[in-house]
Amino acid sequence: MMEDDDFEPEAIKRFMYVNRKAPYGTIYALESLETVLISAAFDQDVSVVFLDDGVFQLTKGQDTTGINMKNFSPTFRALEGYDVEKLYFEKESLEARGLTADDLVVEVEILSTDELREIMAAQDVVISA
Amino acid sequence: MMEDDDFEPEAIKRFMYVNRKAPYGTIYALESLETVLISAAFDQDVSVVFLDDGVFQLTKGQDTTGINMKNFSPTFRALEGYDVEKLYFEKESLEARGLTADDLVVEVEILSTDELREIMAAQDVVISA
Amino acid sequence: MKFGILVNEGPFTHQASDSAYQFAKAALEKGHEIMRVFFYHDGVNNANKLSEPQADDRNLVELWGKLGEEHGVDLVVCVAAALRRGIKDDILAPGFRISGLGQLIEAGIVSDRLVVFGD
Amino acid sequence: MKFGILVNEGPFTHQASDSAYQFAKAALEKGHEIMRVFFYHDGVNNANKLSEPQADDRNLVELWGKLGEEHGVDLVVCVAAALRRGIKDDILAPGFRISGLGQLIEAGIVSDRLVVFGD
Amino acid sequence: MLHTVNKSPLERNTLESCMRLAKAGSAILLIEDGVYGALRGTRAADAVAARMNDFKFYVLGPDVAARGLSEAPLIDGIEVVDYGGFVDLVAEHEAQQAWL
Amino acid sequence: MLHTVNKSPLERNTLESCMRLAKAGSAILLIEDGVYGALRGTRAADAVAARMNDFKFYVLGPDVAARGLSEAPLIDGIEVVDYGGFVDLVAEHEAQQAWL
Repeated sequence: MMEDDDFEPEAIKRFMYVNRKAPYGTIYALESLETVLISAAFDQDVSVVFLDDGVFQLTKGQDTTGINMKNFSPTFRALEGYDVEKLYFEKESLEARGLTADDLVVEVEILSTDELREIMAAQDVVISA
Repeated sequence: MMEDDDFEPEAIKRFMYVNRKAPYGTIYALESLETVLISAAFDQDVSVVFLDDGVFQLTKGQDTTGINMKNFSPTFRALEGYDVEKLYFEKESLEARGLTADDLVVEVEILSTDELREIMAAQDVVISA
Repeated sequence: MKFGILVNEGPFTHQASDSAYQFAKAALEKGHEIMRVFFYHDGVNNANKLSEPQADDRNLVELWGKLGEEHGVDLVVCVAAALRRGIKDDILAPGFRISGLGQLIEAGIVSDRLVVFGD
Repeated sequence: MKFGILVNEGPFTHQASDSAYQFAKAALEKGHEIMRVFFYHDGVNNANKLSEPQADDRNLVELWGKLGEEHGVDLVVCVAAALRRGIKDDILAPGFRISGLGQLIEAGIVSDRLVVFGD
Repeated sequence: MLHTVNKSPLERNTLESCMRLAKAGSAILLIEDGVYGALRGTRAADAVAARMNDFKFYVLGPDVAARGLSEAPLIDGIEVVDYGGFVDLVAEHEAQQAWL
Repeated sequence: MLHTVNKSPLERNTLESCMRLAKAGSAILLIEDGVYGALRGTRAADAVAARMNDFKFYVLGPDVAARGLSEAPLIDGIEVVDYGGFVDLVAEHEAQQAWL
């Protein structure tokens, strides 16, 4: 996958994946997660942010049998095994949606808008969908 | 186009096309207009509604050369020739966007939310995009 | 009752095609008739026979095609929208046909209800 | 400077592909390098060679292909997203190649800036 | 008229516009990402709760379940239907308007 | 950071979220349907005008012209750029974040 002559494995960059969209209504949540899984193989500094309706991606108890789509929420639990450990949620987004940490399938870091703002500003590559 | 056995040409229905989306950012405005043009051939009772960001579809002075897309706003002026004469704008949507009738490429009927609500409720077929 | 259905989005990216399919299936189970499903805008992508979802995912192109064949549902892809997006006879899935926008208007006239699914 | 570009939407339906193309053209005119354009989500539809817009409309599939050939821009279509949506070698336009998501990550690593266009 | 809304009211103005322009007595069915509008306790809930006397609200159960909200509290008076119920609603009303 | 916003603030929460999470001193470039956020006199204008000291706002001229807004009054202090200016902005900032 790394045929480019200019590729320098020692240059570690901060990659941030930003999720602002709800699951199932559109495919962005699922395909963005596929990117995160692949990125784990590249030894970069990866973080994944959930804000706005993106926080709905990790709600517990998703049952998609009635809509005949694949439930991909369990995959978030597998991220740790890929060494993707930095999952950030914006507190304000959760609160606006009546959600708390207890409603989510994995333990995540819940940050204030101020804290998240600093982290987002320090990224080298921001991939949103 | 009317091969269906059940087709009864005498049954005139009220068709309403609802435009809530801005032009160029997405194709819905253009392709919806194509539907309106075709519908004119079917001798139904056709009206076209513009509300929310849909009111931006008819702004004067659109110049798309810089984005290399087709400027379709002149086509709205041709609608009258197709006997599509009922173009309704919601006053509240225009005002929220700082627009007045003078900013639009054709003369349209500007209705209050209350007036538009009554017209919308009386439709047989509502096509939105 | 006789339904017509309009699908404005392609498979996968938006749920519109899924919702329309589930609606159509439920309507047929209740004994209603689906006289036509018209695919417009990106909806024309529902007719791309090359679509190959992962094994554990639903295949909307096939599902629509089967529904059409088993229940005599007329699956019409808009020719103008399809040309733009490169959906042509070469890759048209079984059960679909390509025709003009007049088929949508006709569905609105002939059916008791036209139900719209989009983004 | 070396740019990578990510295009998340297909041609026509959203302006994303147009904006990305205009950006790429302007960047090349200013002497920058576009090392890769990666097409993800519905962006894979930009590589459908059957696309046939009206005569007075822009043909984004051709425009991208030419840009790739004239300026050595690597046009990569995501294989997973493409399979789902039925974009395969049979209908792949000249100038594009199909490959994995790793090519997007690599573009992020190797380029000085990754610029994202979507809906 | 049966109005269907498929967008989250926390992201877009779709439900707001629907409630502004729907005639009192109309039915509003929340589907796809629109089901978030049925949740109690969100920033959008008050606007829906305030119109419970004007409209009959429905929400599509399979979309609620998919999003992990089967046990989440819904706004009082919103009725859950399945796809068959969706079909019935279309049949019972003279037309459908999709707010996209 | 260069933030790009391509959605109308009259339809979605995208620009609002961008302004909530962008760090003071960031640049915000309005493109595609995002250019409506640069208009004076809309219901969304005050929220943008209130942040002129925190951010440097730009708007993409070709998108403004396409939408018939070349002569419409823009919020004071917003700078119009072309695609070449867009490229310069990307080059001048360490990264781009697209708010979609």
